[in-house]
Amino acid sequence: MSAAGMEFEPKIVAFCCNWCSYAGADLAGVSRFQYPPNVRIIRVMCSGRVDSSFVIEAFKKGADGVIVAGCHINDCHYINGNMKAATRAEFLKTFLEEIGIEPERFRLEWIAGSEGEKFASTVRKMTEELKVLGPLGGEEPWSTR
Amino acid sequence: MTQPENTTDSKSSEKEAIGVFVCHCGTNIGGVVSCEKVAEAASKIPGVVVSKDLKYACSDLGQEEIRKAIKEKGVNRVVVASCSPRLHEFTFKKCVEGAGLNPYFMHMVNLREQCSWVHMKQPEMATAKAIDLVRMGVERSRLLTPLSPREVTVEKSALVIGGGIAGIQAALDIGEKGFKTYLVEKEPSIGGHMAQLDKTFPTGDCAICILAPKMVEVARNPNVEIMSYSEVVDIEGYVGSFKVKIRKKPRYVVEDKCVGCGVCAEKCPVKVPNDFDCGFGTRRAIYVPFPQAVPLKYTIDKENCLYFKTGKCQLCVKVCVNEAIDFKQEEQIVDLTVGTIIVATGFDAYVPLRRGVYKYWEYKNVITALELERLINAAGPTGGHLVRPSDGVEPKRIAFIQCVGSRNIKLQHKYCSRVCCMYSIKNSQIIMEHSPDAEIAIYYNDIRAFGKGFEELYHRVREDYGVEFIRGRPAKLTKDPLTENITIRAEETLLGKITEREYDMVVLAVGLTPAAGTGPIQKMLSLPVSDDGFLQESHPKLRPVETAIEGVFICGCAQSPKDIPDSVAQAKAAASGATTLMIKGKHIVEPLCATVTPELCLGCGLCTDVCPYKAIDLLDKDGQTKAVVTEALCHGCGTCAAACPQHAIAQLQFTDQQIASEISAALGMNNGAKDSAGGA
Amino acid sequence: MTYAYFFGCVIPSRYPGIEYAVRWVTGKQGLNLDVVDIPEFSCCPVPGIFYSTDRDTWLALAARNLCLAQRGKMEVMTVCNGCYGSLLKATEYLSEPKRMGQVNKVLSKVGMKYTGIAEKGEGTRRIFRPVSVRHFVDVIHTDGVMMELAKGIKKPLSGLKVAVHYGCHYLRPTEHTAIDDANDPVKVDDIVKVLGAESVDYEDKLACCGAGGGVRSHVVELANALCEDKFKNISSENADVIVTPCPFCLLQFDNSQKTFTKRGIPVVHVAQLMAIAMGADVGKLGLELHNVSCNPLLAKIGMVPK
Amino acid sequence: MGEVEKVFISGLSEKLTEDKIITEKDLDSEFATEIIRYGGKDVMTCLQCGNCTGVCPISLKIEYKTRTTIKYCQFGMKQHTLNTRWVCATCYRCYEHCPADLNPAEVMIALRHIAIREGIIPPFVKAAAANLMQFGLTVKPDEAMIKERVKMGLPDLPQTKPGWSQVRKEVVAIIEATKYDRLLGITSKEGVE
Repeated sequence: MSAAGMEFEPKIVAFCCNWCSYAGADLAGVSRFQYPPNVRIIRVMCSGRVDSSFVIEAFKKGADGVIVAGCHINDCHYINGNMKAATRAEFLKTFLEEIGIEPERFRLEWIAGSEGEKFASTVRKMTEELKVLGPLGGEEPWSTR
Repeated sequence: MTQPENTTDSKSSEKEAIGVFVCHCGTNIGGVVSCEKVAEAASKIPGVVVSKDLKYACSDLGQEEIRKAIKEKGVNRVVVASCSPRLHEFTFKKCVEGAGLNPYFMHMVNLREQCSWVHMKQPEMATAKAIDLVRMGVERSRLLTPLSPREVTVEKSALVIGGGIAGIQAALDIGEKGFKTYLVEKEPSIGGHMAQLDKTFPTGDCAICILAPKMVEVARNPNVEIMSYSEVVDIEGYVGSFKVKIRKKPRYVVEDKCVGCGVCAEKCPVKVPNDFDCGFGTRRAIYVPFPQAVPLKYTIDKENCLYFKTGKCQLCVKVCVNEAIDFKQEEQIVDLTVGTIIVATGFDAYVPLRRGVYKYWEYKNVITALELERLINAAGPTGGHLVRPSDGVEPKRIAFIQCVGSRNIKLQHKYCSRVCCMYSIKNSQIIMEHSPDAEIAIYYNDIRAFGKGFEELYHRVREDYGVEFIRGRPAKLTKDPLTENITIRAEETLLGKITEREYDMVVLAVGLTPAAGTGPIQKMLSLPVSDDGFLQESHPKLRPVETAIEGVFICGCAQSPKDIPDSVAQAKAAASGATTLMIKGKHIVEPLCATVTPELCLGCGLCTDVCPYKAIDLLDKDGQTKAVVTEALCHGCGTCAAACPQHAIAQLQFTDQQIASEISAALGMNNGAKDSAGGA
Repeated sequence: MTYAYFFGCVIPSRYPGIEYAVRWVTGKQGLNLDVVDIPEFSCCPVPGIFYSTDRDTWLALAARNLCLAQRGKMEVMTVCNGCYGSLLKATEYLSEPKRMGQVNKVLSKVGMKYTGIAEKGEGTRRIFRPVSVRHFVDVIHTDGVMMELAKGIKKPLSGLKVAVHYGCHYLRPTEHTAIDDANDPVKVDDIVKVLGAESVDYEDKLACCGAGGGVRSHVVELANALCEDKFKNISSENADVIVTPCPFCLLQFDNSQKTFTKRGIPVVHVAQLMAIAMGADVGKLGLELHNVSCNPLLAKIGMVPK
Repeated sequence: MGEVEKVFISGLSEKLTEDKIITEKDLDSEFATEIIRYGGKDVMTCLQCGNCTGVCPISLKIEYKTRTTIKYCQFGMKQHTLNTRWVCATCYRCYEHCPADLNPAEVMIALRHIAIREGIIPPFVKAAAANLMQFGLTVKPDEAMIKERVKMGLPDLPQTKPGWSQVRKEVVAIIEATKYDRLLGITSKEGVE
């Protein structure tokens, strides 16, 4: 999608938990906090729902960055789903590194329903970083599973 | 409870006919995103039979359009691209249901909050994104399955844990409404901390005088069963039917026989410090903690009873005309089933550090506010005549130190305990009333007199009693070896000088900390805890007594430090929450539940480990171990589905395939539904 | 583990007796620890001056010292609270990759690079452990050594009343110097007790001697005033000797006592006291170099001063 | 104490008596930011409970108050504040006792950084730095002590050994690299032979 001449527009997939982060994204809208339109939000009930394979799938399908967003620690609507998300993220980071994806392309963020600005700024930051990093290059060497 | 039809292969038999409805929401969406373009783009997606843009989808006109499409064009999947599902999902579900389509065949795409409103400056890119979002919705809609919400019956009985003022009030309210209520208290008598207090702020009426009638009332209520000297040892189950185990500790006094005459206590030769009086007064080995105790049944404390220690004595047995004493009594486990639970486990007063600056453990004349309450209480060990511990002399110069164990990040007690300012002010008033020649100084950081009548009291003690308010946190306490007077060194910040002042007695205004007793209950129910360590409510403003666990409510200081009026108010709120459930008798649960495909399940048990609600068990089905989900327990977080290495667990409305289809669509692959079945 | 002596600036050129004591105590005739010299050590540098005025310079200089220890895979053993606080804090700063980068840029000028000491992690990975900085007292207080010490006592200091002064950088800030309880430290007291002496508790035991942070160098009256407070509290418990693990505190007590009292209380470094009890040649402990005469101390423990 | 008072307080009190009203022009709105840049990150968080003053050994002796100094910083009274720059003994008691877990000592240290950059450099800092560049240590080796060392049979002071000039070169190189010498206006010249 980064055709010659025109600026590279990264594609970001964001998994947002229904109770905090999705609400946060909504609040960003309600308060008109502007952020680049490079993000596609997928709603899940809990950040703990996000299977590592979803993230890998997203990269496979050509995402340049993936965000997993959940409630702050201790605020999880499902007691501790976000802790599990955190554990998976740890593993995922190392795994992505192993297969040659810069860990910066994957982010785990705690965004509360009250943190519209945080959601916006997170997307802003990540978009800029990805523009610097450039598109996730190459035929996916890891896809042979 | 209805099972969803064929969850495993999520494509349902008949061919899908998708209807897409793009809402302008006036100019909210239309002003940025070109809804026409979006609708047009959507119409090109295979399977889409209707694609319209509507001025207001949620209006009757808009809804009519949708119904028409279903009835006339045979649309069997509806994608509404408008505002956040958190706002109108319910509206549109009802709408399609009205047209005879299963409501779960409707999917909402969020074009307003998450597109038009946040990309106001980039209409083109916003439109492009909107098209992507709609495509995601369409692809997902292919994989939707018809579902129906689940209904559970609610047992018409409640358990109230904790017999303080909050618990008493909650039990009373539920009992009054005619539901069986079990009020469990670990101490021999209900009453909690309020029974220990002298007077209450700001009105100055005596705590026990207003509490005792309530205690009697709750005891008299036929629907309320008080289980004192008992502890909850286990809770299982879910909203509507919680299975509870309660341990009744042995009193060694038969409750039905004891009439509370107290002759046994008079004769009992053992005197021990009375913990109800914070160790100042004494009580016997057979005792009631305080005269107004409810139930008025005596209790033998095994540690100190001569008979248990030496096998001799038995004086109480001799004097008890009703033969109520029974040394053979043993603890018993009571099993209950209740529909709702109210947790009112209260607080513990903060205990100052052993080697702390304020020398609580080293200097006799440094006491905590709770100890003061007993020392100025007419029913207390000194009959309400304030004396200082070191020499029993009446202290004339008294200092209060505020914020001990509150608002202290070093102690991980960041929060304000909300009562210390007022009880110190109240206590200084009481002391001044007793001995007008006393001099009282209150070392404070901020005075928080926010409640009804609080500021007035604050004003009164300053004006009428000349209580001195010193803004500054004491840095050092020293003791005069002879007089045992305490000298406080502090910077008086409003004076800008460091002063050293001598006092006869120093009172530490200790904060409120989560009760030790809350811990086990919190674990049994797996209730969330907020970072101050108190139990967490579902929503700080709009669901203040509900918890993440349905059917479980919290009130009083278990939720956060608060004064008596607030505790009572919250108790009433919790009670009404619980009774609402019980009156309905039924409870609707969204079908988000996880479902296992036994063919794929290996019985590895990973799901059972990750499930926060212990909703999954491994059961043997004809020789093979398979995971089985207890629907009623499942809250639908989907953690198990994410953990399952076999993708054998699907979360309704959020199956691997559905999410995978969104991923591919988001990244511009329309064939999402086909190639990514099995979710990677 | 091999330790590297870090004596700093004050000890070698002002109180060589302490250096002798430390070498003797840790050496063959004493506890026989594995300690070596690194003659290239420079100043730590002084926190009161360099940390206070330019963190970058402070950190770079400290890192240089740490590099020397890193080269030999050694633990730094400081005998001075100042050096201890300074170097330990430096290791904490250097655990931030960004800082480490900046510092290494400077260090490249002298052909050095701070990484921490490389250790073999699981698999092929190498993990880098920050150079560990230990205080002499901390090293001695470890179980094994304490037992050795107890065995090695030749002249128990029974009847000696010791006032222990810990000094600030030994105690605070807590998150850096977590070797002892900042509000209730015990290690020096324990050592003193093992030596057979009595450690008297006195008011404001944990208060500052008044020298630190450049106060002594800059406002000597103020430093003396603070020391006088300390002195009053100590003498009111009529202690025979002040024992400190820090040469700078020692210097402070030693020099400022004369400004407010005729009968000063002798002050020695904990190492010197250990050396006495373990039977070192008292004549070589440089006690006669102290401004406040140590003869009362020696007399008290029945050692006729030379 | 009189001496000290003059040295440290006069600046402050005189200024205050000149104009009792503090106006914008007395304030430096950037001051707090500057302090934070130099490591006093907690300066704005302080709630002024005064605990730090009470435990501060210096505050008990002279007209210096930890809390007020912090307040001045928050307020932006740069000139007043810099007058109290060198009295903090960095004993960290304020930090130890702060209920809000703030670190006033680091603020004081930040103030010193600023003072130095304002050209307010106490002589002993210059001296120490010069010593360091000249001898590689802040304390100048002293002949009498060297004799004593010989008596005790201690090894020679490293700085008297031939290898030391290398050490000194390295120290000088580092100080020059961080421009500390220029900051203090000292040169390594007198050091290197």
